[in-house]
This record gives sequence, structure tokens and C-alpha cells, in this order.
Amino acid sequence: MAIRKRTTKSLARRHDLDYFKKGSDIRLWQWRLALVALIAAIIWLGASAFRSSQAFSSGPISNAHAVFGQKCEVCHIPVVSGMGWLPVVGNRRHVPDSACLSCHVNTGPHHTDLAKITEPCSSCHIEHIGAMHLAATPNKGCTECHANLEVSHGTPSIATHIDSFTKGHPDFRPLRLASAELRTSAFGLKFDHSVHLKKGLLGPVVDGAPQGKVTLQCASCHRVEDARGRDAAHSGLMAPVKFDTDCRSCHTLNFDKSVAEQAPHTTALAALQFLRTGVSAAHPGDDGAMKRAEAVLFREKCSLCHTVSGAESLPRVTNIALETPVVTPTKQPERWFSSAIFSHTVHGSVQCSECHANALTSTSGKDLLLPDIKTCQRCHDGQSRPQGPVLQSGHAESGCFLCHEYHETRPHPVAVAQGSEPPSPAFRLDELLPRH
Amino acid sequence: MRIDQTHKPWLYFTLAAIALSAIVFIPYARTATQPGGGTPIGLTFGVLALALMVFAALLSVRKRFPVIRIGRSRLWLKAHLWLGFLALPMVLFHAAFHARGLLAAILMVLTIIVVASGVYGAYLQHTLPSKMFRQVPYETIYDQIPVIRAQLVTEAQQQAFNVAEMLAPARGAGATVVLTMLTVPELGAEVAAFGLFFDSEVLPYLQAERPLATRMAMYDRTRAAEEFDNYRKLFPQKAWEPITAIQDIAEEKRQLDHQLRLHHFLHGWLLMHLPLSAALLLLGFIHAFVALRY
Amino acid sequence: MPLPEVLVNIEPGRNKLGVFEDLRHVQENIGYVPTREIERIATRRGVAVKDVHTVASFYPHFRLKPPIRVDVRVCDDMTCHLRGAHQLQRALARQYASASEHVQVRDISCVGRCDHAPVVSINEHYHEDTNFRQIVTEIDKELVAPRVEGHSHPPRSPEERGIAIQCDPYSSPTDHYSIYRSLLANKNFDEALAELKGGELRGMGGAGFPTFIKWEGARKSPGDEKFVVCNADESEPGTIKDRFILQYLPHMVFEGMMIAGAIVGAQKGYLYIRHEYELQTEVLNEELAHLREIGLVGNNILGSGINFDLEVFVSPGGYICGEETALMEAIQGNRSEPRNKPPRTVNSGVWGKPTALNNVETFCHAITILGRGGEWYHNIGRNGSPGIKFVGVTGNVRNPGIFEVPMGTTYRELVFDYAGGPFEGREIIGFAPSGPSSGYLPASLLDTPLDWDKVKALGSMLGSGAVVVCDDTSCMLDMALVASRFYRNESCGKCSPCRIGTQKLVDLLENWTLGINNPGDNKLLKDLSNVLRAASLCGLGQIAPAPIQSVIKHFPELMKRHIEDHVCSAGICFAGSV
Amino acid sequence: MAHHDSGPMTLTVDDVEVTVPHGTTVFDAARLAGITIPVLCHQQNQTPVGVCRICVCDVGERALQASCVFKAEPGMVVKTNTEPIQAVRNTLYELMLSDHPSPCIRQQQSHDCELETQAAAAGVLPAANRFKQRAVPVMQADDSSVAIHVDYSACILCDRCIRGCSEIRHNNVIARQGKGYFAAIAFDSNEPMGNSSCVSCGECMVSCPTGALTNKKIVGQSLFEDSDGDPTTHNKAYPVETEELLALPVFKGVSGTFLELNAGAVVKRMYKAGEVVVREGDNGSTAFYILEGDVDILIGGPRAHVTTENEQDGFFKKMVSRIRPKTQDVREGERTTPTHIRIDAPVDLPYNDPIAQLHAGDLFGEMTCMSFYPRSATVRAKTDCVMLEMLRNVLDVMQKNKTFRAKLEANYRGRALGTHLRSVPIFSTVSEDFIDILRDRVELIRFAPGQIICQEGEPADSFFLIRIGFVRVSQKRLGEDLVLAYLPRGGYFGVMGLLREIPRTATCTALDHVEVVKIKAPDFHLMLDRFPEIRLQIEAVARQRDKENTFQLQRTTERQSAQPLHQFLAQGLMDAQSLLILDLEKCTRCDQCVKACADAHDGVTRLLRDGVRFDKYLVATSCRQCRDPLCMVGCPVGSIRRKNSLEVIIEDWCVGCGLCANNCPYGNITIHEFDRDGKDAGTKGKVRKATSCDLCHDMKEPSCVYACPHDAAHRVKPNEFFAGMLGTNLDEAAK
Repeated sequence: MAIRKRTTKSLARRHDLDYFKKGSDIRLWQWRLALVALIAAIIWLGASAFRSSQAFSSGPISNAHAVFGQKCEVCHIPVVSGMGWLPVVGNRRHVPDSACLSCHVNTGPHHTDLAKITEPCSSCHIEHIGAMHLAATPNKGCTECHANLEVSHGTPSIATHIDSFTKGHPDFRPLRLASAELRTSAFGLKFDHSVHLKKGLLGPVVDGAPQGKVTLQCASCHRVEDARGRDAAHSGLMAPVKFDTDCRSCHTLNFDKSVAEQAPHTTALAALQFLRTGVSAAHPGDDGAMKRAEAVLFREKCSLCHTVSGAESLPRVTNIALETPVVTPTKQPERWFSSAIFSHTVHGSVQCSECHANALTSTSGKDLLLPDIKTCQRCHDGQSRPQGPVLQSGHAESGCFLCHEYHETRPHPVAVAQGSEPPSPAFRLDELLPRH
Repeated sequence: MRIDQTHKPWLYFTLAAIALSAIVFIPYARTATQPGGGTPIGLTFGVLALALMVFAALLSVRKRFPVIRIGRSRLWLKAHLWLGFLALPMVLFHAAFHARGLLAAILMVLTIIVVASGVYGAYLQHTLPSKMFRQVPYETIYDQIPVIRAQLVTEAQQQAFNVAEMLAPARGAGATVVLTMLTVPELGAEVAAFGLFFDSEVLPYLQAERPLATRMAMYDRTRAAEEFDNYRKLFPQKAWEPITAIQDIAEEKRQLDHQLRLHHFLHGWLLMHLPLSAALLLLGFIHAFVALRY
Repeated sequence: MPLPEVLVNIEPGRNKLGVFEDLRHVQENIGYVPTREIERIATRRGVAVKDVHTVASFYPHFRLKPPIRVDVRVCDDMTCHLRGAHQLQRALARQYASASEHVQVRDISCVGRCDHAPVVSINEHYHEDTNFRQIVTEIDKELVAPRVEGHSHPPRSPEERGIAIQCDPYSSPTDHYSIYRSLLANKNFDEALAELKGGELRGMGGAGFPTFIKWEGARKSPGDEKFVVCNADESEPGTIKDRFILQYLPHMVFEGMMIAGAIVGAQKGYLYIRHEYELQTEVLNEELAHLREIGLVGNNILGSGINFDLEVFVSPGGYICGEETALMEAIQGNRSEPRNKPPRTVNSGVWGKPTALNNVETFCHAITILGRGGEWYHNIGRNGSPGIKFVGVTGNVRNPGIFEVPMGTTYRELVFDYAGGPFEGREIIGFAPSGPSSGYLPASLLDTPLDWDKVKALGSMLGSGAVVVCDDTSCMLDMALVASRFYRNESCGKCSPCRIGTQKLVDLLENWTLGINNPGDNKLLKDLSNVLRAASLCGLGQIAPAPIQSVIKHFPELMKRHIEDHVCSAGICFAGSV
Repeated sequence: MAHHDSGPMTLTVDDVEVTVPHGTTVFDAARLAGITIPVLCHQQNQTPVGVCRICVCDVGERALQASCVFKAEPGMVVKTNTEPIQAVRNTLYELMLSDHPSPCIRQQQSHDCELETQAAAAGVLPAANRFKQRAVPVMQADDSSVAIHVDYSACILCDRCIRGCSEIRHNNVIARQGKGYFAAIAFDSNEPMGNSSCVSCGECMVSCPTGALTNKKIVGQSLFEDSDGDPTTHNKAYPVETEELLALPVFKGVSGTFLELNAGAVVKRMYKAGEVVVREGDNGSTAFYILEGDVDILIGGPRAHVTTENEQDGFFKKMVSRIRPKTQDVREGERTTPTHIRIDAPVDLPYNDPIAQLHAGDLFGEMTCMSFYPRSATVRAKTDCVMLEMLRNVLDVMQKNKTFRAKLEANYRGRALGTHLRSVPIFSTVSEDFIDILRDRVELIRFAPGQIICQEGEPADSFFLIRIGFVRVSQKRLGEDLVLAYLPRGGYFGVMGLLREIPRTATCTALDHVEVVKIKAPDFHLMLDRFPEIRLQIEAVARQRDKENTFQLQRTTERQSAQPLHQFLAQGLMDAQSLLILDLEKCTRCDQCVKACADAHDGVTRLLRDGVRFDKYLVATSCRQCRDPLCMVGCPVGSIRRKNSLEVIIEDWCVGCGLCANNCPYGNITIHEFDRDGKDAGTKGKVRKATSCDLCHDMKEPSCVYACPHDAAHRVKPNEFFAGMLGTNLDEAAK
């Protein structure tokens, strides 16, 4: 239809020359919608930020801090106080130590005296990485210094090049440093693990009649209890073995047939007094009986394990009464590792003998039955990283935080006699170790 | 943009990039305890994905300043097309095909929608222009269609007036009257009928917006042609010209309607693509920011 | 060849003297007269541009636009019309309609070759006795290669032609100018005038005004500078006698002028010849050169103390130039528009000086009288009409031509005896004694003798002796229209009656021949004729209604059949062929 | 009548005896007798000519005599008003009226057409005319003069104007032309009145009895009225007395009556120093003549031109490239850059600092006044000024005044000839002393629209430089006019004929009011001899034109070729040198091209994405760089022109008149409004400028093409690009 002429000019003349400035409806809608989308996104973000900060959370927080889950501002202290409600920008990115210290009032001493730098809490305690133990700090926080240790003064008392548990970590100190003499003087008890672990031991005898043969287990004597018999699960330390509970059933302290009561296993004087009182009552005036009884108790019974002064010189002389029996007490360290934590509880699934293999064959009370580092490294092989999931069974965590504490916030349960409690024989092993 | 030979290098590049990423990703995903955004490789993918998205979004900025000599627009568009597409595998690799957290899930969905809409748009832009070329010979500038339509109405009215004028009974005085009387019989009724037809059918159609117009009789080309033919039969040949012109005007209007439709298709997908891209970009940045910050 | 930048020796107040030569020069060199050349001519002559343009645009001879390749102009005036020029023109126009950018076919006013009708001019070459086929051949030739050579060379002396001319008193060329010599020797001017009076010599141009009175008037008119002008601008259809005289008797014309110059005391004689008479101009210029050679023109001729110079002035064309004052205007380089009279030319002619202006034949016959005696001249006439006359008989006759006849000869004798009568089977229905200006007379008046007064008594005039014969193939109304057209074409346009009236007359007659007539037409024609006759400035306008009036007067039957019955017995009118 | 010498004589006129001196005409005698003889062609202050014949009387002669010229004689008995005479007169009136438009313009304007009133008085009414009216008008009405309208059909050839012009005013412009029924009045050699040497004194118009010559009052325009409404010309318009005007040398010789008729067309205005008289780009219809004081004339600095800075290859390098404005439009590849801008005043403005001064006695605004072009420059009063503001009819009077004209020419010779001549590339080397020589030899000639400046085939005698206006160069080929070029101001022609000493090879026609500088052949040759390098250049140009002309000719023959080419030719694509085409199969109609264009050009687009299709391409509405650019025709300020590389560019001093936009057959030129800048900045309002695609000539590629994301837009040479489709390359074929 060529009726209506269409020339370039006639076509061009129809148009408003500025049409493109007015914008196209599609384009307009594009931008409008884009704006709407952006606003929607922002609103969604904002709303979810007010409802829960999860949206901004870079990861789940640790169990310990789970209580603060919704309240970022508790740790991320507002930039300007009162602006904490403003998501993301209202709060500080870095958590200041003060925020931690507001709860963790007593963090114990850092080894500030030696460390050249004191890092803020968050440098080691990385949050938002899941329901992990916050204390499980990465090695990096330690190795930063300990990989190449320098101290502010003096010489380092510890190894200076520790990269990780498997690399550069020296063997445990008692194993490294304890001498035989030390061990003897340290423990003072004649004890043969191998005998005790024999099958078909006589077992306790009640009224002279043996009750049946028994076979002892490690746990028959070693229990994770603290010195006062409290459950020591928390600390995971083995409680010192006690005579009254662990030994007496077999090793009775009867000293006279007519006296049913056993001598107390407290001090030599108390035992002597109890003996004299009991014998004199049963055998009034019978001095011989008295002497026999004394010999039985001190020469036979006590000196079985303990060193009784005088008794050794006349071991078989039972009818000679000791003037004043002197029994050397035994010592048991409550903690073997001075700067590390070990929990038997955690290792509960492991057979004692897996680590303490030499206990089966040990015949002397002087044997140091502590496993060496290699034993540990069998499992703690450095294959798994702090915070990382267990890759494979058989590979235990090897992070520094596992054994060492930075803060030393928890006082070591060194027995301190309290009130009427008898003093615990427990001691810290390192007290015996040479000081640097 | 027509996907043609010139896109070959881009296609190869994109495929190569995907393959390379896969080669990196697969062993990593197999070995890592927890493959995801936090791991270095995941992070790398994430950063790449974000960079690609940002680049894709820059096209919009580029279009704002068409004159700046920073590479031809067609280069930009090609890059947008292929690199934008590449963002999707990058995102997938970044997230290791899992979305952890609501934001990440939203981001993932958005990316998929945006890329999908982009692919759809590319398909439309590949096919529709030639369709429009064939089907809309009277094509004009989209934004000016309302203006042109108004002009068409005026023109049609003028032509309708011409019809009436040509067939009007002679007026005035002089020889022309005689001539007119001789050649043109009285056609008052027919002219009136045509006027009615024009006013009731043609004019409303010319004035109607698209959705309404499609329901009108005039929208049907063959039917309209029949109608116009009928009127042509009624009138002497000299009046055919304006009638045909009106028919042509109606045809132009029809085509303009069609152009509107095609144009909406051609650019409508952007209504999805662009806003979602914007949202995606915003959220993506927030995601990156938050993730890197804490 | 460009014109010289400055015109030297301009006579005071006569800047335009010779302007036609300038224009002609330009036209010859460029082919037309462009505006810039007009401007240059004006500059050169120190006049305004409009003064040159007004002149150049007046004369059809000058082209102001580039010429077309082949300019075909067909004469369609009386004689040629009678000989089928109209049909010829239409045929040519049809033939070359598709070649209109190269060939243009249009009218031309009578070119004075009526004895060889029809005449067609092709690029200003005249083709006589021609027909359609010949013209087509010529046009085609012209289209292929424009012709450059001049005109042909027909015989120039009566001897060559083999006819005897009574009026020439000289028996041999050696005797030429002896009358003038003796007049100069004797200086008996009064006697010469008396001789002329005795011969009753009248103005042969058509007015029949006694020559001696004119000469005497001019002679008596005060002033030192006087002029003699020979009007050889013979432009009236049918009039061809001057051409004959100029061609064969140039010496008599010049001698007559010289004698007139001597008598009136003029210093300069202009022989004003129409430009179409190229051959005649050549003859005259040869004769003039001869005169100079023998010292009969110039200063102090033959020691008589008389100065007289002659000039052949080639007219730029136009019938109106035949009007004496218009002719003088032309000589002065102006538009050839007639002057208001008085003053008369004898008192105020060329450049406002006393001027004796006469027709070629008059000067010629003056020599006849002076040579053969007034009495001889007086007596040679018959039937009491003195003198002899050159008469051209053309139109529908067998032997059209120029004849020297005694006065008093009847028209019947002229037509039948001299010109051989009508064609076979044709009957003469009317004739014009002297072209259009005389009007038409019916065949019944053929017996009228050639006599000034007798013809005048019939309401016609002897005029210049241009007898145009119409036979029964022609329509007198059509002939009247043709005559009217001629006047319309040749009107100078100076005065409004003639300028507008002639056109309206043509309009009216055209309507009549088309069969359109209104009740008031007769009254209208009467009024129009009245205005033309009474109010026109010059003779042209005054005579313009004559043809139709004579037709109405002498052919009432024919007019009645045309007006009332719309019947044309010759089959010319109403058929659209006109 | 030398013999009746003098002394009184007595005669009888209509029975009244009257004694008059000798030499008195009958007309005057009758007047003295108290008898008025009606007449049309006679006026008391003019020599009688007796052409209208209305005044004919019976004086006892054979025919009636025109009394206005017929001298009275003693004892004469004159009848002036008998019935036959009345009949003759009435028929005469009827004759004249039959070709006269009734009512004619004069009758319409002032009801004083003498013919119509006299005829009516005699009872001759136009309606009852019995004569057939003239079929074809003797000449078309002539509207070329701005002061006087010429209606030939109303003319009765009374010769009054002729005598008024020649006898009274001695201007010698009007004469009769032609003969018989086709006689008419003519100005000079039948020029349109406006082109003629007419000085517009108005005498003819005052003399004319009918509506043939009438005052062209500028309808609805009086300078008194429009000064109130328009805030820009708040100056009060003071009326100027006719006497005051006549006292000015520029109005010498003008008919006072005429000036009075046009009282509203010229006013006096006072301007304080610093006041803006006219502003660039404004529309107007007046010219100014400075009576006292000086003015500054200036134009806004050339609009910013963009160029790409640091444009380099490489993605990142491109990133840092940017587009910056340039102060001057230096175009590479051109021999010379413009040095002067020609404006509507007798001075040229230097290109770099477009400002100049005018002084008392100068005239400016001619073009605006004559052709209604927008103002080409701003004029600001430098000192307190008094000016005459005038409409074009009065301006015409001034312009045509010979002394003033001479002064204008002298001004031009003194001020502008040198710069003008040197602005023609080939004359840029002409030395100062030679220009001094030329100064007195050149002629300044004006031509009116349609007038032929030189005709093909005429001998070449001079060289022309165009000072004002537009000239079409055409050649006759195969019976039709073939336009070879349109030359704007600053253009020159007539070289080839002079150089080769052959007749003119082309016809040059003025398209509007053209003023050319004519350098005559001897001077031209002298120049060539003195400066041989000019000869070389001209020869090169002549060769170039030769080549172009041949090419043009060949193309015209191809225009009639067969069907496949038909559309191509019908759309005029072969005339284009460069087309912006959009591949419609790729284009997604995203309008990026338009936006890019707008971005590159001050925010206005120079392309429209609409147009006619060819094949699968849309030929967008964007300059095609036609081979025969019609747009260049008639640019009033000569700002549209071709670069040497043939693109069409619009210079900055465009005044936005829109002529080129109208002329462009493809709608590719558009008019936009811009903010003022340059020296003119700060004044309110906007400037209209024509814009057309400049191919982004400062950049490597047109922005639209560059910005097309879909590879759809291309700038192509159509004949090459479509050669495959058409089966032939028209360019190649042409060669």
C-alpha cells in the first residue's frame, strides 16, 4: 500500500527529538523493580538482623557463649554506646578484652612476665566457628612465640623450638629429669606392681579365714578421685592410693589375737599407743604379749611396705620390742605434670596397660610408670587440627590447648589440709624437680 | 545480541574456565573435611563469582556512559553474556553445592534465577529481532509509539474527512459543481455508513491501548480488509485512496501493537534480570563483607 | 568579437544612434543579446540600461534569450495564408512537437516575399514557394548541421531578369545620376519642384500625399540641419513593390533622395530598409559604394558646396517602422513608436529636424518625372489617372508578381491580364487593393481603376499597390481575422486603444469564426472600431478595423451566413482549422 | 510651431472662449477654461505623452486628438465632451478594465485607482465588461522589491512611472519593454524590481494611477507597536520626521510621499552603553543604522567541540581516555582552518575572538531584515548610541541609495575584502600589497533570488567570491539541469573558465540575496602570475571539480536503471556517502545508539532510530553525507559546509534558522536548543542550532556504532556495502 508515502524525512519528523530523555517505560520499570529488589533485600536484611543476628553471624558461636547468641553487642561492643541495635555497623568488629573480662573476671595470670607481647583474647579464642570449646585455641597462638621462644629476661626454662606436639615438643619433664634417687626419696614405698597384679592372690582373710582368692585390677587401687575422695572426673587426675581403702583388706594391721581391732594407719606413734592400750587391756600386765604385739605390728606389718627404722636392723627379731618405732611415710604426687593437664577420665576408654605397660612388670616402688611422649603421640599424632573435625578415628587432637593452659585459671588441686583433715601426702611432682 | 560465529572464542573460554574450575574443585571436595565457602578454595571461587557478578553489573554502568572509549559495547555485552554465565558455576563451586544459612541460600537461588533469566533474555534477543523485522515493517521507536498512535488518529480522521469531502454533494457555484454532479452520484447514506464505521470501529481501535485493542474487530487483519473492501465497493474509485489510506493506518496501528508485544518480550525479561541482579549484587556484597569481616 | 569599451564620437544627444548595430553585432557573435551585453552597450553609450533594453525588447529581431537550434517561422499573413501557410504551420508544429527543445515553429509577420508565398524562415533563411516536404528536409538539414552560407544570389538588374522598366529614364548605367549632376550644376530646385508638381507625384507609400508639398514644406522649414528619409520599410502584407524597385532600380531611389536632399537642403539621407531585405540591402550598399566612388555623396559634392551623405539604415524590424514618425524614432535608436502629431515631420522629423520622408517608389518616380518630364509622367496614366505605379499582385492568382502599370488600369486587368487570373476552376470573390489596410473589396468591384480618389471613394485605398486576390477557397471573414491578427501583432503598444483594442478585435473575430457570437457583438465591434479609428495615435491603429468593416460592408451575405447560420462556404471557419 | 511665436491666443473650448499663451496644450487650455478633461496618463509635473488617449478631444482634425499633447491654436474650436467622444472614452475605459483586475490593489487599499474611479464615474463598470479578458498575464506579479509591489496586470502603460523615474528622480530604471499587447514596463533589462538598479525612491509608486505599483506596507508591523510587548527592546521608539530622514544623505532622492507612507517602518532608538541591541539567534525583521555611537558586535564563542584525550589502544589505556571539550574546532586533514566568521554586518569576526566594532554610519542586520534569518551575532552598544531601526522596505531604500552603496562597498573593501579573500584557501597566500591592488578593482555585485550570475556557455570574464548568500552551480546535461554544487558564503566560482580560457562551464544562479565580489579576468590573471602557487592550487581544485562533475553526470544516467536497483535508487541511497544502518536482525531496539549520540553531542541526539528500510537494514535518520547536499542550499550564515573529506558539518555560528533542516530530504538535520555559552554566556535564553551527524569526527568511530552492544549499527559506504546485493558497485561503475 503505497498510498501513504513513507520517506525517511516523514518518518523522522514524527518524533520528539528528546524522547530518549524521558525514559522508556520498560527501563523505568527495570529501575523501579531494581530499587524495589534492593529495598526488599535491605529490609529483609534489616528485619532479620533485628529479629536475630544470625543473618550477620559469620558462624555459629561457641557453646560457652551460646547464651549470648542474639546479643552481638555483648561482645561486639557498640561503637557508640546505645547504637548496638544497628546491625553490622553499629558494633565493633573486634571484640575488646574488656568484653571478655566483664565475665571472665579472673583469668589468672598470663605468663606476662615472660611473654614479649600479650595478645588480645580474641586472637586465640576464635569465635563463630561452631560449637567448639573456646579454649581450644589454635596452635598458632602458642607457636607464635614458642616456635622460637625468646624471653624478656633470663633464659627460657622450657624448650625454645616447639612447633607442635609432634614437632619440637620435648619428652615430659619427669621422664626427662627424675633420677632414681629422686624417685626413691620421692615415693618411699616398697611396692611390687607385678606381684599385686598376679592372678589368684590370697585376698582378704576375715577372722583368719581366707575369703577366697582375688585378682587385682589397676582400678582396684587407682581411682580417679581427688584426695578427699571426691569425684575427680573434672580434673581427671588419679587419686593417690590409700591404705585404709585399698590395702588394708588384705594387709590387715592386726597385732594380737585377742585384740580384734587393727592398728590405725596414721602415724607410728598413734599405732603404738593404740597397740599398747589394746594389749594391756587384753593382757594386762603381760609385757611379753606387749612385745610380741609390737614386733608383729612394726616388724612384720609396717615394714612390709614402709621403711621402719630399727626394724631393718633386726628383721626377724620379733620379740625385741622397738623402743620408738619410726616409720618413714610414703609420698605420692597428686599431679605428675606441672604445666600440663592430663585427664584420665577422657582417656577412660583406653586400657591402663596401653599406656602404663611397664606397670605390669614393675617390681619396685621406685619405678616411674609414667608413659613417655611417644606413647601419647601414638594417638595425638598431629593429624587433626584444633577446631577441625576428627578426620579419622585413631587420630586424637594434638593442639597445645589440650594439655597446656595459658591462663592457669584453675588452681592445681594440691592438697592443702583444711580444718581437721589430715594432710594429704599428695604433692606436685615438679616440686621435687630441680629448679632452674 | 545474535549469538553467532564471533562468540566462538567466548564459548571455548567459558567451557575451559568451567572445566578448569571443576578440575580444581573435585579433588578438593573429595579431600576436604568440610568443603565450603570458608575454605581457601571455596573462598577463591566465591571471590571469582563475585568479581564476575560485579563485572556483569558493570555493563549497566557502561551503558550509562556509552561514549567513553573503554572498549566497544559489543565486547562488553559479549563479556557480560559469557562471564555472567560463568558466575553460576563459580557460585556453585564456591558453595560446594550446599547452601549454609538463609542468606547463602537466597544468594544461590538468586544467582540461578538471574543467570537463567539472562540466558532466556539472550535467547529472546537472538530470535526476536528478526521476527520483529519480518512481522513489523511499520516498526518505529518503541518509546514513541503513543505519540505515533496519536498522530495516526489525527491522520485517519483527516482521511475520513477526505472521504466525506470527496463524496459530499457539490457545494458552491461554478463549473466544478456541474462536473462533480455528473461524476459523483449522491452517496449520502453510504458516506454516513462509512462515517459510522469509522467512528465506531476504526477510531476506537486506533485509540485503544494494546490489551483492549486485541479484542476489537479491527485487530483482525483479514476481517478489517473485508470491511474496507466492502466500503470500497460502495464508493467510486476516486474515494478509494483515502479509504485505503485509513486501512493502511489501521494496519500500522496493528503493527505497532504487535511491536509493543514483541518489544515487551524483547526487553521484558530484563524486568526480572536487572532487579534481581541488583539484589544479588547487594546481598552478595553483604555476604562477602560479613563473611570476610567476622 | 567584443564591442569596443567606449563609443567615440558620439554626437551630442544622439547616444543611441547606431544602437542597433551594437545589438546586431552582439547577436551575430553570441547568437542573442544577453543582459550583460545590454548593460555593456548602455555603459558604452552612456545611457541607462533600461534605454537599451526597452529598444532591444521592442524589436522581435533581437533575441534576449539563447536561440533555439532551429527556429522555424511561418508567415501566415494574407497572401501566405491564402496559399496554405496556416495548414503548413500546423503540420510543421505537429511534426516537431516532440522535438520542441530543438525545433520551434511559430509565426512571422510578412517578410515581403508575397509573390513567392508561402514563405518560411528557418533560422532567418527565407524559403520561398515552399511546401511541407521541402521545409521538413530543410529543418532536418539544419538539425544535423547548421547552415553557414548566406542567401542565394538572384538576378540584380532588370536586364538579368529580362524585363523592361518604363519608369527608368536611363537607357544605360553610365547615364545614372545625370539628373542630379545637372541639378547640382544648375541649382534650379524650384523648377524641379514645379516639375514634380506637374507630374502630380504623390506619396506612393499609401497615403498619396502630394510629394512636392512635403518637399516644399521641408525646404521652407527653418533650420540648418535637415534630413531626407526614404521609407523602404515595406512591411505590409502583399506589398512587394519596393523590394523590386530597390533590387532593380537602386540608382533611381538614391538619386531621388539626393535630389530631395538638394531641394530641401538636407545634409543626410537615410534609406530605411527592412532587415529581411538582405539582398536588397546588399545591392543598395554596392550602389552606395559606387556613389561614394564617383563622389556623388559626401561634402561639397561636385564642387557645388552642397553636402549630402547617404546611409542605408537597416531596420530592426516591425511594420510599425513604416509609420513615418515611428521610423524616425527607430533611426534615433528608440522604440519605434509613433509620435504625437503635430508637429509634422517636415518640421520636426529625425532628431527633431525638418525631414522629407518618402516612399521608395516616390523617390523613384521623382527621377522618372525629372528624367522624362512631368508631362510624360502625367500622361502615361490612363483613364484620367496620372502616373504609373508598381503594383504587386499576389494571392490566389496564377502569376503573382510585381507589375509596373499605368495608373487607371483596372484591377481586373491587373488580376487577369498581368497576373494570369485565378487558378483553374476557381472564382475570385474579393480582393484587397492594398493589403490589409485597404480592407477587402468584392470581386464585383474589380473593374475599379487604379486611381487614388476612386478607390478612396469606395472606402478603400489605393495604398501601396499590394493587390491580394482571394478566390472562392478563401473565406473573407477569415481573411479579415488574418488582417486583424497582423495589426495586433504589429501594434507598437504605445497608445492604449490600439494596444488593447487590436487584441480585443482579434478575440472578437476569433469567436465569430468559431461560431461564438453574442447579441451585442455588432455594437461592440462598432464601438471598438470607433475607438480604434478615432482615438488611436497613428495610422496603424486607425486602420486596424478596416478589414472587418470592409468585409461587413461588402460581404453582408457572407457575414450573415457566418453569424446567423454558422456556415462557411469555403469550409474554413467553424471547422476548427482556423 | 516656430512661426507662431508667442503672445496670447484665443480659442473656444466647449463653447467657452479662453485666452492662453502660445504653446499651451488643449488640455491646459480647457483647464484654464474650467473644463476638466479626464485623463490617466498625464500628470501636471510630467511631460505629456498622450498614450492613454482618454483625454482625446475633437479639435477639428480627422481623428480625435489627445488634448494633453495637442497644442492649442488660435481660433481653434475644441469639443471635449461630445457624445461620440464620451463613447470613445467609455469604450477605452472598458478596454483598459477588461485586462485590469477589479478592484486592483490600490483600489483595495485606498480606493483611489484612477482608472476604476474614472470609469465608474463615467458609468463603465467592470462587471459589465464586454471584452474577453487577457488569457495569459503579460507578466507574473513581481514581489521582489521589498518596498514596492508590481502587479503587471493592473498596469495600463500610462508611462507615468517611467517619467517619474527618469524625469523627476533621474534614476532611469523603468522603461517599456516588448511591443503591442505584450508591452509592459520593465526595470532595467527586465530584472525583477528588487534586482534592478531601482533605488526604491518610491516615485513610480506615487505616480502610478492604478494598482500596478503599490506600496508594500509591511502588514501588521509597525515598529511603534511591537516595542511595548517585547521586553528585550524596551527602548522607546521615537518617530522620525520625514524631513529629518530626507536630510540624511542615505535618504537623498527618496520620494517624501513614499517615506510618509511608511512612517511606521523606521524609528529612532537610543541605547545606553552596554545595552544589547540584538542578540544572536533571535528572530527579527529589522535592520539598524547607526546614527551616533559605536557598538560591539560579537558572537558566543564557538561551541565546545569534543575530542578524545589519551586515546590509545588496549583496554586499560582506553579506560583512562576521556572526552574533553576543545575551545577551537581544529579539524585535521583540512588545508586551512577558518580564520574569520562572516556575519550580517560589514565586518568579519575573527574566529578565535569573535568581536568587532561598528561605528556611526554603519548598517547591520540586513540579512535578518531582508530574508528573516535569525540574527547572526549579538550587538551591544559600546557607547550611548542612536540608531534608526527600520523594516525591510526602508532598508531597501537605504541599500539602494547610490552614495550609501558606495560607502558600503568602500567599507567592505577596507575592512573585509582582505580577510575574505584570504579565507578562500587558494588565496591564503596573497600578499597584502596585492590585496591593496585588488581593493580598488573588485566589484561588489548584488543578485536577487533566482537571478543568474553567470550563464553556461558565456565567455568567462571574471572570477566570483561569494560575500553573502548562496549560489547554485548547475550544468545543462541531457536537457535537464544538473546541480553540481551549492556554494555558500565564502565560496568561489568562475575559476575554470578563466583558467582554461574557455566559456563558462556551468550556470551559477543566486538562490537568495547574493552579494558577490567580482574579480575581473585581467586582475585574476595578474594574481596568478604574481602567485604561481595559487595557480597550482586552483588547477587542482578545477581538476577535482571536473572529476566530480563527470561522476555526477554518469550517475544521472544510472538513475534509470533496472528493478533490483530500484529501491536503492528510489531511496536515494546511492547519493549517500555514508549511511548509518542498523541490522534489524541483530538490533534489539535498545536505543543505545541514540543515547550514545546524545552523550557525545551535548545531550541531544543527532540520529533517530526510525526510517526507511533497505533489505534487512534500517537506514537510520542520520546524516548521509550526500554527494549533492541539498542542506547546504541557502544557509544564511554559511555555517553548513563540507569538509575536505566530504562530510557535512555545521559550524558553530549557525543561527538555527532551520533552512538546512527543511532542505534535507531525509530529515537528518534537526534543530536543538542549547544554552548560551562563550562571550554571550550569562544572558538569558537559549540558542537554536542545527545539528547533524558529524560522524564524531574527532573520534575514531562514530559513537553510535561504538556503543551498539549488538553489533547491529554500522556506518557504511552504501555503494560498497550493498555492492554484493545490487550486483554492482555504483561507485566503481561510476569510475
